[in-house]
Amino acid sequence: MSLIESGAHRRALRTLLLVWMGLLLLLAATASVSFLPWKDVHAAINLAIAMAKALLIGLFFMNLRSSSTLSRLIAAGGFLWLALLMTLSYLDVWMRGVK
Amino acid sequence: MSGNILFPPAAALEATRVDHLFYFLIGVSLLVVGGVGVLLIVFAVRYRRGHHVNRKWRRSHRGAIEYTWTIAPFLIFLTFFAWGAKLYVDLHSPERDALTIYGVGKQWMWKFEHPGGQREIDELHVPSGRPVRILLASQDVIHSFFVPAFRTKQDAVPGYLTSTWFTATQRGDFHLFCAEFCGTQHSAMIGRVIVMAPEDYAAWLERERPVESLASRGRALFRELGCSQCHQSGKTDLAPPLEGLFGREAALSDGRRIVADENYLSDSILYPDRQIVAGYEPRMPSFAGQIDATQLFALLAYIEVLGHVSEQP
Amino acid sequence: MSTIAAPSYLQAGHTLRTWYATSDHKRIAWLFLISMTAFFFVGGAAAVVMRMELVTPAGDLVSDETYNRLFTMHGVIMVWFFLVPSIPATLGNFLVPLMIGAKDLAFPRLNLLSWYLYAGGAVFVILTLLFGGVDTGWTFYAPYSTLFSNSNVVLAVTGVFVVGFSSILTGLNMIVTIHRLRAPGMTWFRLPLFVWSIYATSLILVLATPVLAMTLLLIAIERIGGIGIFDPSMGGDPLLFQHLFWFYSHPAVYIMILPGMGVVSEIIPCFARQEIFGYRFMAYALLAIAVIGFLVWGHHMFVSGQSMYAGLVFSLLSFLVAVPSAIKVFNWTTTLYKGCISFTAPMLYAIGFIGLFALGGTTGLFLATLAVDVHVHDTYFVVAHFHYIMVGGMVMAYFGGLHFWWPKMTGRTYSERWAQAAAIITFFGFNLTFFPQFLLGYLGMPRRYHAYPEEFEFLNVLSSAGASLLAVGYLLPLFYLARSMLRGESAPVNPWDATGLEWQTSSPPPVENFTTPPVVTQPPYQYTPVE
Amino acid sequence: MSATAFQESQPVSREEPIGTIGMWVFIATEVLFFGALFTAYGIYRHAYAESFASASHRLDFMLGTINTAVLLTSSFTMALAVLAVKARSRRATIAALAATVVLGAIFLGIKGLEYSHEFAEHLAPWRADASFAFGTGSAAHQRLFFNFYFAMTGLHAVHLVVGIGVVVGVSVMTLRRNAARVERLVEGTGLYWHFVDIVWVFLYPMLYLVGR
Ligand code: HEA
Ligand code: HEA
Ligand code: HEC
Ligand code: CUA
Ligand SMILES: [Cu+2]
Repeated sequence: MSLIESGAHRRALRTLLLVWMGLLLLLAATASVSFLPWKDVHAAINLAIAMAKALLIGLFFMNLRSSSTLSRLIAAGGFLWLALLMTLSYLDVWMRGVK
Repeated sequence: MSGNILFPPAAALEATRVDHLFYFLIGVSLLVVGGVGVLLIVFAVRYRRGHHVNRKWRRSHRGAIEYTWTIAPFLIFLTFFAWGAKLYVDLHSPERDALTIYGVGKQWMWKFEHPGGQREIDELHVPSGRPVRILLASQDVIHSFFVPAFRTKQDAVPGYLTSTWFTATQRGDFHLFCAEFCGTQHSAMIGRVIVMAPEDYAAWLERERPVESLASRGRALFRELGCSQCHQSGKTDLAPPLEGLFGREAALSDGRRIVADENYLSDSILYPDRQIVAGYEPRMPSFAGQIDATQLFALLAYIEVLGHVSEQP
Repeated sequence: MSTIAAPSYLQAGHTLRTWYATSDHKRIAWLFLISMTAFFFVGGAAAVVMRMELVTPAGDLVSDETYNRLFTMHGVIMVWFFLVPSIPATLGNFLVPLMIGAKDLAFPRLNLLSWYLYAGGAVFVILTLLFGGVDTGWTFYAPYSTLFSNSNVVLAVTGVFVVGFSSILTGLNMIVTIHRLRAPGMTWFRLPLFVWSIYATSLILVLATPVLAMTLLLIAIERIGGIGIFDPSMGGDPLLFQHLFWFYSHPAVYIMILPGMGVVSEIIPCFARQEIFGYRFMAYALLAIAVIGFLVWGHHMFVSGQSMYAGLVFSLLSFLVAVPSAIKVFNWTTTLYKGCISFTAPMLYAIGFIGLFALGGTTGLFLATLAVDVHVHDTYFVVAHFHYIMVGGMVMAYFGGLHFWWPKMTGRTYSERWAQAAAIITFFGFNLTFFPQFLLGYLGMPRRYHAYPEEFEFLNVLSSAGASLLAVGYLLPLFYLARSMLRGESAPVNPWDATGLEWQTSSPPPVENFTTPPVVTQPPYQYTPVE
Repeated sequence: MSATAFQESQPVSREEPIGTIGMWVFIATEVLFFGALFTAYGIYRHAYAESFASASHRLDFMLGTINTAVLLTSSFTMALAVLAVKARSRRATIAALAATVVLGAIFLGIKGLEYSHEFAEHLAPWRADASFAFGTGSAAHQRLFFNFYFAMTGLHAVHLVVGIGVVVGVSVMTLRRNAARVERLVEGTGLYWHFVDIVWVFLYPMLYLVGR
């Protein structure tokens, strides 16, 4: 099978494997965060890990690493706009009680 | 000022202030947009096809022109913003000694309660010359308290409290509208605001005085609803005592400190787990959906009275 | 580049199937045009009944319940079934490939799917009408829409949900097309401003509409299953609904103006015989409006109980977004300077657009001014503001564009006289209808009122009188355009002597748009003002 | 890995196929579609932290974690399918696609198992009863959490079902046509599949790890 024959493919395959293992490691990490002390930062750690996972999937599985600038811009755009929605909505909700 | 076909009566301090801002906006807009309009017409006429005029034009300094009319409008807009913001902030900063009247929007009527317990429907009596704060709640959907003569408007939102305030200057009857669409009879949810001389208002209060004040109804409720089982004066084991709470800063378990105003109290009663008092378990049940807006106001009035009771150590 | 007589897209097949199963962007544009015109008149009929009701202070013509359903259906239909798709899905669909020198959109069959989704949404809206309408206002505010209304909210919301996906697909198609299918030499800064406007609009369509879809979905779920997200008794926050709704709907108002700006930017240079003033600023301004437009939604919530600080931020940003609009108005005006102006019907509409948009936009500034908005929020001042922009601006631009490209789309000419008359009647009818509403608003007449205090009667009568004139202005084109279609003289390739690739192919264009693939060597709008 | 070596198999022409761009735009809209719900969730998660935490403890942490692993693995096999189709290996492509479908189905199966427990415990919105309250916090807000849980995972599941359908369709086409002709399809489908996976990557901590 050419998949295994070509050297480039073997390397690509190895990258994917590594990424997959990385993802599972991150999953294990996030699942075990609850056993750590500092309860206040668990949510932040978990969010950061989720972002790392999403980044891995985006860069390697979705190939953003070697995509055109246009694709990257569009991919980033979606998240950027979501950030706008969240930021300004939360600005209201969290400042509502403040005098 | 009484109303005419262009302007409604201006019967409160705020009304005149808003009108002045409005005149300013109109003036500037007339200047700029009027100017643009005039140019539009002049160009259209002068450069119409078949009219022999000099059409040579070297478009030099183009960038400079464009930057000018990018920045200049923005500076003008900033003045609009600043003036509007100033008044808006004032509108959100009621004077400390304002008279608080409780208003409830309900499909399709306005109910008001004065601190003495006087109640009225679709009418609101207020004294002139004194800041009046209307604390608003809604029983069902969103309504909006709108008195054009005062240039004031505030939505009444189910689930939490909002407020607005004004100082009426002119005696008389003025329209009270519901400005937020609230269902079939939205346009019938109208009433009057009656601005009276302070003496007349006092007399009116006296005439309407009920047996019970708002706070004493609140006290009764406090017992009926079982609040007093946990909140006992001087005891801190089950729940924080509420004496001296109103107007003080409350320390929350997540480290925030919030001034215990009506909104905080209302949240504490309706959604206790939104803010948990430092040192306590979130054990208080939510009363959302169990008490109506009028009862909520009675409880608030009572807790407010407790606030003036001597500070417990 | 001249064209040899290839069969036009209109001759490419005459069976019904060649229309409803077509993937030709030009035919799909017609599918949209026809269905949207129908909805415009349905929405207009609702407005006519409303204006009749408002002639007298008492609510005597229709019941309060009916009135509420009328303005809701009017708003829903006019916004989602007429104005949002109006220019993008008709003129945009027809012209973008022509203007950039492409054979079709990037995804022709997706384009057809857009129309079917539109039609699917339309079915739900018609069902809503048949079952008695919906009474929440076009804004569907919770908790009224979720817990209290007993009208057909779920049906209506489903209709809008479905038509939203039509918007998204159109936007997606346009973005990819403009990025990837430009003819050789058609660089970004050689694009006609109309294409830029459709591009900016598409960004909004794609990024804002999904939020509306989710919001409406939540409304439907809440009504069916009681999910509690907007229900205060479960701890839900009604203002959250407003945030989500306006996150879509404020950008959506720019969906409803940017394409109009694009159309006007084509018409003005052509009939002033002059290059557009400040092309780059014009293009950047379109993008700036689209992007900054996402940051101002909270100006609809100044008295909603929103945090005061949020109010301040949203007000400031609202002024920021007005700057690029100001640039555009100034640049259009300057384009006329030392031009050689002929007052054809499209030009009359375009000039009308500038004036009415400037007025509507300026009153938008009044609304963005916090303390003033506190007074005029939810009054007829707001109603006047948005009709000035949406009807005085966008609908004018739409009619202008339709007349401008009519010869290209149909291959026929229309009666210039009648068209000029209609434009002028519309202009005066419009002002008579909506100017009094500014006064009503400042006087304090709340909107969505079925009956009102007597002192507002005079201005309301004026407004209703204007609406009848306006109706005439809108009905006229139906007749002379129909006549043109049936018996009009055939139009030359380039009747206005305009620049732009679309004017270089035959009228109407062949199926493949161009018989020889075009190559672009010039920036747009190379006009000279000498007679 | 050296850039040149990679290029032979995966032409880094900066111009992707037009369908890929289209898919990315579609994904951006999907981000905002789910994003609206996430925004809403964030507000209540912040306001009712206590209730959300105690409600979250009622979810099956074990099954949720396993499911995350399953879905991440399915993304991996999907990526393999793309690699295989680029190498023009039809058999490997189909094998990888089939694995993806199977993993997707396992995910749905586990999800269904969780749902059935939760139905039995009367946690679903329309079956919630008076005995809802557990742990600390308010019953109403715990219900709110569960409503979010069902709305978010439900919507995600719908996307996954669509994804499985598309992958099955693409596999059938791969069987019929040669690999070169389905390359873009596989790639586009892959993007969608990974996106659905990313949604879950966020749902997992947002739902299963609250207050842990
Ligand atoms: C196509 C539609 C469209 C457009 C383009 C706009 C454009 C703008 N709108 Fe409008 N708006 C609506 C449609 C639109 N609006 C609708 C439908 C509603 C009501 C929704 C509902 O509640 O049902 C609404 C409501 C609305 C509100 C809320 C009112 C309320 O409910 O209380 C506000 C408040 O800020 C506002 C502001 C603005 C501003 C600042 C702009 C700016 O973008 C305008 C910018 C343009 C200009 C400024 C004009 C040109 C500039 C010049 C000529 C420069 C010179 C001027 C000066 C120096 C003064 N709009
Ligand atoms: C988006 C586009 C759009 C357009 C084009 C229009 C067009 C018109 N609108 Fe619309 N309007 C809205 C969008 C639009 N509107 C929105 C979003 C609202 C807010 C809704 C809400 O509050 O929820 C609103 C609300 C609104 C109100 C306020 C209702 C209220 O708050 O109580 C009024 C009142 O005058 C009004 C009038 C008109 C008129 C006279 C026209 C005219 O321009 C219409 C002209 C068209 C015609 C006249 C058609 C001609 C057809 C015929 C003559 C056929 C007649 C047949 C029969 C009568 C059988 N509109
Ligand atoms: C089951 C016991 C219980 C009952 C019944 C109860 N509370 Fe509480 N309440 C508490 C506890 C415990 C707290 C502190 C933790 C918190 O903030 O949730 C509290 C906090 C409060 C606070 C905030 C106090 C502060 O210091 O900031 C107010 C106000 C309040 N309750 C009012 C009421 C009212 C009014 C009622 C009746 C309608 C009521 N409570 C019924 C237990 C109770
Ligand atoms: Cu109450 Cu409108
Ligand atoms: Cu807006």
